[in-house]
Amino acid sequence: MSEVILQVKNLKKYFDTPRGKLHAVDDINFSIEKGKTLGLVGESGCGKSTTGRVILRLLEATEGEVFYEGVNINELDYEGMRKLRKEMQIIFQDPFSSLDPRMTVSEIIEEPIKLNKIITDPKERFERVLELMDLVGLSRRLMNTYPHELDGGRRQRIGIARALALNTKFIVCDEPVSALDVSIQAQILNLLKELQRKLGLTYIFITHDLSVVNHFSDDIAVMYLGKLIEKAPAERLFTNPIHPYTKALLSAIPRPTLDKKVEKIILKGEITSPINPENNCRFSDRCNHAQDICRASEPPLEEVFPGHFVACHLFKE
Amino acid sequence: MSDKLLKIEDLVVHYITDDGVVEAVNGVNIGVDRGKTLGLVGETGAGKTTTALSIMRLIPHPPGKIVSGSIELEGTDLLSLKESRLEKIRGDVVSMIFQDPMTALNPVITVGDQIAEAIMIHQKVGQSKAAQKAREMLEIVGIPGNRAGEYPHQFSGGMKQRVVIAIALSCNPKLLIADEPTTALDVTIQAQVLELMKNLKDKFQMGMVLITHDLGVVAEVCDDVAIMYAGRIVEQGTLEEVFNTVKHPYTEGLFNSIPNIDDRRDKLKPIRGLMSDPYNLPKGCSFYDRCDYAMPVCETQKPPKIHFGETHFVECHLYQEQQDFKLNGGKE
Amino acid sequence: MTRYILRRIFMMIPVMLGVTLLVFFIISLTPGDAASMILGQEATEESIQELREEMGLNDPTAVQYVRYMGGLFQGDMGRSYATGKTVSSEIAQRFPNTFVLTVSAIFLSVLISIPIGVVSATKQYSIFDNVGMIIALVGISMPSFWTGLLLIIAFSLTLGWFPSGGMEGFISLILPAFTLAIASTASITRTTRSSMLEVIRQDYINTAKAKGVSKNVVIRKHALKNALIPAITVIGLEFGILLGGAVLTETVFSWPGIGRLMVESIQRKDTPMVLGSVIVFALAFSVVNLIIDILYAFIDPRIKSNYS
Amino acid sequence: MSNKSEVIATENLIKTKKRSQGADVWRRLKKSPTAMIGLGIIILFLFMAVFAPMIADYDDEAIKMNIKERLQPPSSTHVFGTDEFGRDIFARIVWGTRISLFVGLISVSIALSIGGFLGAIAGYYGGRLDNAIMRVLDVLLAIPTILLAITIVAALGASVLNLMIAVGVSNIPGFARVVRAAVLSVKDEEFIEAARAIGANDFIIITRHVLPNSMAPIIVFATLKVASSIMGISSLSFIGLGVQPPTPEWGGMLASGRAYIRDYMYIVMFPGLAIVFAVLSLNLIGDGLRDALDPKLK
Repeated sequence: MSEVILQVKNLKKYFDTPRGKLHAVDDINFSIEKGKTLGLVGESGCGKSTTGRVILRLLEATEGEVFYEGVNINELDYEGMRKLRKEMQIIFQDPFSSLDPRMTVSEIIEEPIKLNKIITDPKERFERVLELMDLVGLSRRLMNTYPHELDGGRRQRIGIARALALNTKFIVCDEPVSALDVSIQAQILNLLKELQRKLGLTYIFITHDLSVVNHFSDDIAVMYLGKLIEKAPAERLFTNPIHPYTKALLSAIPRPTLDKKVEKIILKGEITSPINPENNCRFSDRCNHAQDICRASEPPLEEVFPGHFVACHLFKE
Repeated sequence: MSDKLLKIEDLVVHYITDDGVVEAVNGVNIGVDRGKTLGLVGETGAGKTTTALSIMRLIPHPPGKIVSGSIELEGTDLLSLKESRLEKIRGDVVSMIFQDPMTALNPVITVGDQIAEAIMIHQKVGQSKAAQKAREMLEIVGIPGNRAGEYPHQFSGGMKQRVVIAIALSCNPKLLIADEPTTALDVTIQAQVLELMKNLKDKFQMGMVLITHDLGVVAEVCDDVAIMYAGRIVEQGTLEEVFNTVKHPYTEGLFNSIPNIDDRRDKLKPIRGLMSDPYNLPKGCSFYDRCDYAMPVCETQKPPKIHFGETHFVECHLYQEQQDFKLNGGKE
Repeated sequence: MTRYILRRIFMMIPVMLGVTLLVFFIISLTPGDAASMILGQEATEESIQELREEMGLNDPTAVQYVRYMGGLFQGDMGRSYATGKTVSSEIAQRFPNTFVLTVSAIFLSVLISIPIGVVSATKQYSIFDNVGMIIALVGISMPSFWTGLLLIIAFSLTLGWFPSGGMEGFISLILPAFTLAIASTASITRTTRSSMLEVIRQDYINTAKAKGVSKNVVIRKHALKNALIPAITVIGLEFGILLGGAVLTETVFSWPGIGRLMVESIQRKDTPMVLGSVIVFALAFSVVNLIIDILYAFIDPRIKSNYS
Repeated sequence: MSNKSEVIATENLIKTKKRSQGADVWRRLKKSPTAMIGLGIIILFLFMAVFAPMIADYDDEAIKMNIKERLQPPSSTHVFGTDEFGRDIFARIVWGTRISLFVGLISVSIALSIGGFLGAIAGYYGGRLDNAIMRVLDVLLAIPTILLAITIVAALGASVLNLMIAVGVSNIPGFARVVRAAVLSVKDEEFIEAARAIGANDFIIITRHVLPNSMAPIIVFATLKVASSIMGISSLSFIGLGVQPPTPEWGGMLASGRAYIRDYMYIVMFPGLAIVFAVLSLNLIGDGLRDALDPKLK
C-alpha cells in the first residue's frame, strides 16, 4: 500500500488584471503517492507553474486546500511553513535567474543548511556542501566560482543541490530542463531520475514537453487554461489519450524518426488567457470536435477508467 | 551536385572580443539545391546563427568578422558585394526569419506597413499597391487582411511569427533562412507554423536553410541535414542518410539524448561533458573529449572528411582506416 | 485617445493640490512677521496687530491654506508685501519672458542633441563619438551661472556682439537661451545615444535589414522612433531642470522672468510672491509632463491601445 | 563518501580561489581611462579638503581682508590671484573644497537613507504601501529639484545646515525612484523565490539577496548625485541662499566676483573651474562605474 504524500483539493488561484480576474488555476484536484512522479503538462498560460508555486505556498491560494502528509499547509503559520519547507523544495526553470549572481556555488548550496540551522558547525557544513556537490555531479573545484561563470547544465545542478540540501522528500521541478540544450537536458533528466531512486524523492514534474515526462512520470496530468482536463497513468495517457487536446498535444510533437509517421492533428486558433472565463469547455473554441454542449457548459473531470480522469463532454457519446 | 542555389565554402567567422577571439565558424561547407530544404542542426554555440547571418552579410561588425571562405548565391559571391548591392538582394532573393517573434517586429510600425516596406523596396510599386499586396500576404499566412493596420503588440506569439514569415516571403525569395522559427512557440502553435511553412515552401518553390536544435522538426521539414558542432559541419547527407545510417558519434549522441515519446522504456544516453570553450578550441577533433569512441589520433589531428556516397559525409577519424566502422548505437 | 488625455489631466489634480499644500507649509516656516515687515520699523505694536488680524495671520496655518486655495481657484494669489501689487499680475507680466527663454532653450537643445546623439550611436567609438561624448560630459558638468558669465565675458564684454543682460529684443535672448540650453543639450545627447545603441541591437532592426532596407532608412524609420521614447522622457525631465536653471540664468542675465522675480522676492522676504512663483513653476512643469505623456501616446502605439 | 583527507586536499586546491566581486568591478573600472582621470581628480580634491589647513591658513589667507593686495592677477605669491578684498583665491578654493564635498556627501547621504528606505519598501512590498509612497513622491517630483531646494532654504534661512537639509530633501524622490526600480527589477527574479522556498524571511531576503543585487544602479546614481549636489550647493550660494560670506564657497565666490568680470576675469575663472572639475570627475567616475557594474557588458 503506497501512501499519498500530497493532495490538492479544489485549488484555485486567481489574479487581478486590468481586464478582469485571471483564473490561472481553477478548481483542480489531484494527489501524489510517495516516491512517485506526477507530470504536470500544458502549454504557456495553462497554470502549471502557478500550481507548483501555490503548492509550496510561494503564492497564496485563492481557495482550496493543499495537504502535505495530511497537514493542510494553507493553515500553517510562518514557523510551521518554515519547518515544512525543509521537506518541500523546488527546482526552477531558468538556471540563469534562479541563482543569486552575487553568491558563490558553495554559498548557494550552503544557504539553506545555515538558514535552517541543520548543521551549525562550519566544518561539518562545508563537508556536507562537498557531499552535495558530489551527489549532483558538480566538480569540487567549482565551489568558489560564481554562477555566471558556468554553463546552464552546471547551474541547474547547483539548483538541484540547493533543493537537496535540506531534509528533502518532495520536489516541484518547474521545467527544469527546458532551458537546456538536448545533450545537457538528457544529463539532467538522468540525474533527477537517479536521485529519486537513491533518495526516495517524490516529484511534481512541470513541463510543456510531453516527451520529457514520458520517461519520467508515473502519472500525467494535462492542464489547459487553468483546468485539469485529463489525468492518467503515463503509459495509458500516451497510448490511449481521450481528451481532444491531449491527442493534439501528443501528435504535435515532432518525432526525430523517419519510420512511424504520426498523423498530425492541427488545432485552429491560439491559446487565449482565462480572464473572466465563461461557463463552457475552455478548449471548445479550438477543438475540432466541439458541439453545442461544449460551448454551453463546463465538463466535469470524471473517472472513465480506473485511474484515468477526463473532462470532456464528448467522451460519453 | 549541380544547380546549387547556395554554396558556402570554407567559411570562417571570428568574433574578436576583449577576452580573446571566438572561433564561431571554422570552415563550413554547405550547399542548398533549388527548392530544397537543408536542416542545419546543432546546439547552442555551434555556430548555426553565425552561419546564417553570414549569408545575409549581417554579422555585427565589430566584433564579428568573416575571415575567409566564399558564399555563392546563384553563382554570385556575396562576400565580394558592396552594401548597396546586398540591400537589393536581401529581402528579394534571400530572406530571413528570426528566432524570437516577440522581438522581431518593430513595435511602433503597423504590421501591414512592415510587410509593404519590403515590397515597395524591391518591386518598385506605389504605397497603395504595396499595401494591397501586404494584405494578400497576411491572408496567405492565415491572418485576416483587415488586421494590417494593427501593431505587433496586438498579436499573439504564433501570429507574430506568421507576420514575420509574411515579411520574409513578400517578394518571393529564392532562398529562405529560418533561424529556429518555432523554438519560442508552444507545441500546438509550433505544429501550425511548421505546417504553414511546409505548404509555403512548396507554393513559393524556394530553397530553405532551416536552423534548429530539434531533430524532430528536421524530420518533418527537411530534405538534407547538416550537423554542426563547434563551428564545423561534422556530418552531412540527405535526411534518410543521416537519420537511418548515423555515422558521426556526435550525431548519434544527439539522437540518444532525445526522449523517445513513443517508447517510454527507451533509455536516455546523454553526451557527457560540455562543448569546448570557443575561445580555445582543441587542436584535434573538437568532439574528442566527449566522444565514446575517441582514439589518440583524435586529440592531435583534425579529422578528415570521409565520403559515403555522393551526398553523405562525416568528419571523423573513425572511418579513415575502416570505412565500414559501426557505431554501437549507444544502447547497451 | 481622449480618454487617455483626460485621465492624465485628472491625475494632475491631486498632485497639484499636494504641491500647493507642501509649498504653502514650507513657506509658512519662514521666520519673521509679515505685518511688521509691510508696515516698516516705525509701526506701532497696535497697528501691527491690527494688520495681522486683517491679513488673517493669526489664524492657524491650515485655515490660512484653505483661504489661500479659495483665492487661488479664482486666480487670486494674494498681494506682494513689497510692492503691494497682486501676485497674479506680477506673475502674468513675467511669465511670458520665462516661457520664451525656456522654450527657446529646449528647442535649441532638441535641435542639436538628437542628431548628434543619433550620429554618435551609429558611429560608436569613432572620433566623432568619443569627442562628442567628452564634450557632452563637460557640458553637463558646467554650472549654468558660470557658463553665462564666461559667455558674457567673451561675446558681450570682449566682442560686443550681444548685450550682457536685460531684455531688448531677440538679440538679448541669444546668450541666456544658449547658456540655459548647454546642460540639457548635453544630457539629451547622451540619452539619445544610449537609447539608440540599445535599439540598434534589437531583433527588429535585423528584420528590417534582412528586408533590404538601406542603412539610413533603418536608422531614420525603424530605430529613431523607438529610440525617441526614452529620449522624450529625458526631454521632459530636462525641462524641469531648465525651469530651475532659469532662476540662475535670469539672475545672471538680468532677464525679467519669474525666476528672477522669485530670487528677488526671497531676498525681500516677500512670501506671497515666492509662493506664487513656485506654484507657477510646478504647474508649468506638470503641464510639460502632460504634453510629454501625450507625445508618448502618439509615438508608442502600445499606450494608445491600452486606452481604446 | 568523502573522507577527511579528501576534504583537506580539496580545501588546498581551492585556496587560490574566490575572487571577490568588488575586485572584478575594480579590474573593469581600471580599464576605463576616463574613470581613472575622474578618480585622480577627485582624490586630489579630497586631499585638498583633508589637508586644507596645511595648504593655506584659513584666517590669514582665506578670510582676512587685505585691501592693499586686492584684485591681484595670478602670480607666484597668489597663483590664482586675489579677490576684491585682497584674499587669496587659491586659498579660498582649497577651503571651499571642504564645504562643497562635505555638504555634497552629507546631503546625498540624507537623500539616500530616507529615499532609499522609502523606495526599498515601496518596491519590495508593492501594493497599497507602494501606491501611497509613490503618490507623495509624485508631489515632490512635480517641483523641479533646485526650486524645491531654493524654497526650503528660503523658508529655513541660509546656513550650511539648512543647505544640507534642502539639497538632501529635494533629492529624496530621485533616490526613492531609483532604489524602487532597482528593487523591482530584482524582486521577481527566481532566486528570490528560491530563497523564500528554503525558508528565508523578508529581512534575510531583502538584506542578503535584494539589496546586494540592486546596488549597482544605486551606486552609480549616488555618485552622479554627489556631482549634481555640489552643483546645486554652488547654485544656491550664487543666488545668496547658500553658504554666507565670508565663508569661502565656490558659488559664493562667483557671485561676489561677478561685478569685476570686465577687468578681472580670473576672479570668476578659477572658482568656476573648481566646480567643473569636481562635478566632471564625479560624472566620469559615475559613467565608468555604470559600465564596470553592468553585467551585460561581460
